[in-house]
Amino acid sequence: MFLLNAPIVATREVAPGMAVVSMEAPEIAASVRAGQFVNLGIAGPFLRRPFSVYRVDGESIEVVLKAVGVGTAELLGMRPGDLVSCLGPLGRGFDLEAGPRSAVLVSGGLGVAPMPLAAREARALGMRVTWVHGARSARELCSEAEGEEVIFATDDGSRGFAGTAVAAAPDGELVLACGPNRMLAAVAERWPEARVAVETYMGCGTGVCLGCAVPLKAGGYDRACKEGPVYRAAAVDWASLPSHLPYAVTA
Amino acid sequence: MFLLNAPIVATREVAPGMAVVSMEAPEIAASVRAGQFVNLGIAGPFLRRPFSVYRVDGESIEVVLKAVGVGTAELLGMRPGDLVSCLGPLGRGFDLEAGPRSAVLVSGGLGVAPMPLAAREARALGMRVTWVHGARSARELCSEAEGEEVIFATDDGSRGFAGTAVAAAPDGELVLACGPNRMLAAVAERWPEARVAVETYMGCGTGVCLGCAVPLKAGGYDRACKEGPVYRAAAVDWASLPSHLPYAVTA
Amino acid sequence: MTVDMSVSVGGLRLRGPVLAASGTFGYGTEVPLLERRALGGMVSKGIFLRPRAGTPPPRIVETPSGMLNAIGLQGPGADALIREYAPLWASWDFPVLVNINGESVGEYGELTSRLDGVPGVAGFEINISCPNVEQGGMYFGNDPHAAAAVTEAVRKRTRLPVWVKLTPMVSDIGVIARAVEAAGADALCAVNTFVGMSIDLNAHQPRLSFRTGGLSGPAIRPLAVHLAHQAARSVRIPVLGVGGIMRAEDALEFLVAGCTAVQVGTATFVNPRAIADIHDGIKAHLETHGFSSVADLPRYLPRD
Amino acid sequence: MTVDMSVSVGGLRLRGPVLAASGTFGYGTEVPLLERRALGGMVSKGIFLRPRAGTPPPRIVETPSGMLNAIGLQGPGADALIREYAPLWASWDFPVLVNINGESVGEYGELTSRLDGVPGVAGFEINISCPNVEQGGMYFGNDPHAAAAVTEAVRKRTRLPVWVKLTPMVSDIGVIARAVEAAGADALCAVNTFVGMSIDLNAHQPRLSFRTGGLSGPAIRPLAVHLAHQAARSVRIPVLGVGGIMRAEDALEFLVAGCTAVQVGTATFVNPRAIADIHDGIKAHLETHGFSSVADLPRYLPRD
Ligand SMILES: Cc1cc2nc3c(=O)[nH]c(=O)nc-3n(C[C@H](O)[C@H](O)[C@H](O)COP(=O)(O)OP(=O)(O)OC[C@H]3O[C@@H](n4cnc5c(N)ncnc54)[C@H](O)[C@@H]3O)c2cc1C
Ligand SMILES: Cc1cc2nc3c(=O)[nH]c(=O)nc-3n(C[C@H](O)[C@H](O)[C@H](O)COP(=O)(O)OP(=O)(O)OC[C@H]3O[C@@H](n4cnc5c(N)ncnc54)[C@H](O)[C@@H]3O)c2cc1C
Ligand SMILES: Cc1cc2nc3c(=O)[nH]c(=O)nc-3n(C[C@H](O)[C@H](O)[C@H](O)COP(=O)(O)O)c2cc1C
Ligand SMILES: Cc1cc2nc3c(=O)[nH]c(=O)nc-3n(C[C@H](O)[C@H](O)[C@H](O)COP(=O)(O)O)c2cc1C
Ligand code: FES
Ligand code: FES
Repeated sequence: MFLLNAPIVATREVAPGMAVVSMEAPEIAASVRAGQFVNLGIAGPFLRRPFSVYRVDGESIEVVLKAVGVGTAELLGMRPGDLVSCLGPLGRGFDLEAGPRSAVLVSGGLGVAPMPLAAREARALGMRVTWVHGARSARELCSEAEGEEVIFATDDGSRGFAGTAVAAAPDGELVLACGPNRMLAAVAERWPEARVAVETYMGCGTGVCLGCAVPLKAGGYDRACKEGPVYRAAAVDWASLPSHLPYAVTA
Repeated sequence: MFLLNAPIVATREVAPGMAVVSMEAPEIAASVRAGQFVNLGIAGPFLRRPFSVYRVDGESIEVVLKAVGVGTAELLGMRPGDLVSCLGPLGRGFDLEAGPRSAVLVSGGLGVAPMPLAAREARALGMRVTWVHGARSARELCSEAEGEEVIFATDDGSRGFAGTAVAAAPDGELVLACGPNRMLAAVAERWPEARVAVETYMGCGTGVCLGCAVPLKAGGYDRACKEGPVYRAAAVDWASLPSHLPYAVTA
Repeated sequence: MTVDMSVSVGGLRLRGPVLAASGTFGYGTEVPLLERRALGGMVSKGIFLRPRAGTPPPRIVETPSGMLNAIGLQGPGADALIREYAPLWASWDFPVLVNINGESVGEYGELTSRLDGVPGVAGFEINISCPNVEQGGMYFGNDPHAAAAVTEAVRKRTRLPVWVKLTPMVSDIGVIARAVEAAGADALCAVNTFVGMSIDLNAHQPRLSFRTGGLSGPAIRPLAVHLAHQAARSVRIPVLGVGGIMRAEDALEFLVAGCTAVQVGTATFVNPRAIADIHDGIKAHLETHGFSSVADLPRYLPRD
Repeated sequence: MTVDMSVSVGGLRLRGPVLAASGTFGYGTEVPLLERRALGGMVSKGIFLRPRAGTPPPRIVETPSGMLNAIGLQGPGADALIREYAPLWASWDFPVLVNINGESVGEYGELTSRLDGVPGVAGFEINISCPNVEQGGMYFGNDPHAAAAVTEAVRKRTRLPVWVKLTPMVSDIGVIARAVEAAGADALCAVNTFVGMSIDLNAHQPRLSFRTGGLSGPAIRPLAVHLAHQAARSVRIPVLGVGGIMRAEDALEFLVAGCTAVQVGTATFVNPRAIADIHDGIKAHLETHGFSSVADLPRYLPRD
């Protein structure tokens, strides 16, 4: 785990309102694995804000985001050279290992975030990658999905499959998913063994506050920032995740 | 009184670490009088920060400042086009009227702030202006002092008179002064009728909170933001102004 | 759809749910930027029977997301208030309540008698965060008996609405709330400022000349929402929420937590248009969510 | 000049005046970035005799300059703590105190007996902000008798240092402070979090599943400084200041206000190096001002 003052390098748009921000964080770039995240300290909000690492480019790491509140808005407004305090890599990622011959990546909305790194690691382990990416409409699809096979799904049918990414996805030996919790619950129904990246509110990001509780089927709570954010889909007690909050809706 | 989102126009240095920030605030530029101030809303600090209006240039107003804390630092870091919430003009200024033939302006450090406007108004009323400007050393003198006669004073004698601005000043029919409270107390000793611009902590700047109390010789307290910030030097109970605080040390 | 913004609270019908809080709005003669149409009502700066000079400077200190104040209830006293301000209030199109203060139960009563019936005085807000000089300087508001005694003394002397402004630093605000309800209060205001201190590291002493001050601003909002909610759960009379309201969302938190109206204080210092902005924001929220009045808003208010 | 950063507090000699606060540092096995040399000591996450699952999510909400938490004292219970963590602590070069909790006086006592003498446990910090299940769920910390009873129960069962962590929402913290001092506490910690609430405007209910949570962070600092100061004025035993310390200046405010040491909590979430930064900043301040030790710092502490 490293704590760096990372200079912003560049920002690019990948869908209307959705942008990739890259920052120079050599130690993190060198060590991060797919599904891990960084906790960013931004001037406005009090607490840090967690973001999956999207890509690594030399000494830089990238995160992808939309403005949903004060922290994301400030991050998107930063200019090259501005510094962001970057803590990471954090959490347990997808932990890919050699074995499966094919991987299906299922992402909804901002759930694209951990997928480019996952695709890279899966390929490096010799897997064939199918990436299924869903959004409400064609406009909101991230322009950077990639894989041996890419399947788009839109709720309104304006591009690709008309329906959810989960419905559009083929089966695979290994399924990785990220998106709103209700989507992940659907993933758990279909592929109990899928590995899913869960979103929670976080206090510390480092395992000390117990704020990021993920309810487990086996009872009790795990820390999303430490034992997670990636879980076996069947291990999570999806029904006990808050439903009345705009929680994990960033996807 | 106006509340404007004023775009920063430019920033220029007038002494090491001391800069003039100009912002577009047409209604305020058109109506402000010497000694009045604006209360600026800046992103970082919770409360607004009061600043004397330094000059007026067309539709812009200028303020002069040093970084002494979070608000001043942020203001100095702002770039052209950035917006600052500008409330003003506030308070009662020097209220110059025709009559005296000569005016002596005495300023210590950042006490230069209200003087350029005061010099302009005094001249417009036909007065001859002598400006005495003091600082710790030549380096810290504001480069923009002006008048029919300009006298510099430095504590270390590195430029002009060796000693305080008060000691260096000639007598005049009208004396206007601004600077640290201890300097103003000395002004009050020498020229009880001088008009002095006092600094206090402020809550609202508009007269509703009673936070900016100025102790009066006559007893009780005045509001620096409403009845002040300019007072007849002899009217203020200088001994009751806090002495143990870094209060009115910005000058 | 037009939204009905009016509310009935503690004996008054107000055209809107947003009031100006005591001590942050003077006597209503300043703050020219505020759009008055948005003002549901106003509570005057706290007043004592006799004039008070207040505390020496410094009186305020900024803190993270808030400020401490120790004004010391500077004010002109009842006679000057009646002479100079009440006649203005009498012509305004929103009610002005007077925030009343005393050092003894008797003083509260006397002040009420003096002000009752004066045109322009629409009601009383009792500030029980005053030290009870007769009982060793403990706040009236910390003791249910003392709080009730003050309320009763005021209640007996007026038929105008009597609101009681609660002190936050108590172990169970419900006990105080019930005590002053029983003593005849028409509404409660929750809450006043929290006692705090800030230290000057060069002087090695408090920054405020009075040593301690009252903390206001968004820093206290979560605490104030909780206390207002607790108060609202404990009584049948309406509660006005106060504490750290900067935006319409903040005011809505208090309303959903069981308050009937809100008061806005420190926000006005930061944004002299705050009350109008908050009023308009509440209206927009009600419209967006399809509620036809403030009273329509769903309340989260399990009863004790 | 070398500055002596060590302090003596409540039966322990610490190499520095900055400790990690309970619940914000786990069991000391995380936070790898912290430079341990700076750590005066650590208080473990609050523990009950038996394992506790804690509250369902959401457990935290950000607020202006602070956060609410409702973790529900999730923890593995005494046996697991003794098995898994105490052996590690025994080898560390700073003392670890256990933050102990209970639903009855008896439970506090039993937990103390269980932990007393376990290598690695250097002392006890009693969390009296627990609901007293036997007495209708009121906090032990709100009632001087209940607070004293818990302190006595712990004191009787151990010779290790016993610190009592005070609840902030009381009308007179001095009364509680004196009660637990008389009951045998070696030091006081002031203060725990303040109860707050945050409302979700779409769901029209509290954001936290537990409805209320404890407010921490710089928002509460002026309140905590005041309460720590009040506590320090009321007793002879040392007081540790806690609440909203982010930087060395904040810690120094507590020290000047009469505290002997400080605890840092939420700051660690924002800056995992906070404790080291604060320790170093205090040292630099002492050097700059020519003080040779922490004890040398002038105190503003008029006695009650
Ligand atoms: C492990 C992890 C990885 C994440 N990766 C990404 C990523 O790669 N890209 C991305 O855009 N976002 C990601 N998020 C979510 C991101 O952290 C939140 O969107 C961000 O914290 C919002 O901050 P804000 O200040 O803009 O919003 P706030 O002002 O705090 O809140 C604005 C709105 O967003 C909601 N919100 C706040 N925090 C969260 C959250 N954690 N999850 C869902 N909703 C929230 C609030 O309820 C509110 O409605 C991730 C979260 C976690 C836990
Ligand atoms: C009527 C009026 C006119 C003013 N005009 C000017 C001006 O033209 N140029 C200028 O540079 N400053 C002026 N000031 C002072 C200016 O308002 C403060 O320097 C500013 O508020 C500091 O804000 P900050 O956030 O940078 O400092 P903070 O972070 O708030 O404080 C940093 C340090 O400055 C001290 N400080 C804070 N506020 C004041 C204050 N009001 N006076 C003295 N010390 C303070 C604090 O005690 C602290 O030590 C004026 C003040 C008043 C009341
Ligand atoms: C400068 C100032 C003066 C105040 N004076 C009074 C007063 O005279 N009487 C009173 O009951 N409350 C007084 N208050 C408390 C406010 O009315 C309000 O309860 C408190 O500030 C919390 O609300 P806010 O966070 O919106 O400011 C004062 C507050 C401030 C900031
Ligand atoms: C997430 C979290 C968990 C906490 N858990 C405990 C606890 O178990 N026992 C306890 O006495 N205090 C607990 N506290 C309170 C802190 O120890 C501290 O008193 C409080 O947070 C104020 O300090 P701060 O503002 O520096 O965080 C907790 C605080 C937080 C934020
Ligand atoms: S965010 Fe603090 S333990 Fe996970
Ligand atoms: S600053 Fe509020 S009255 Fe002057």
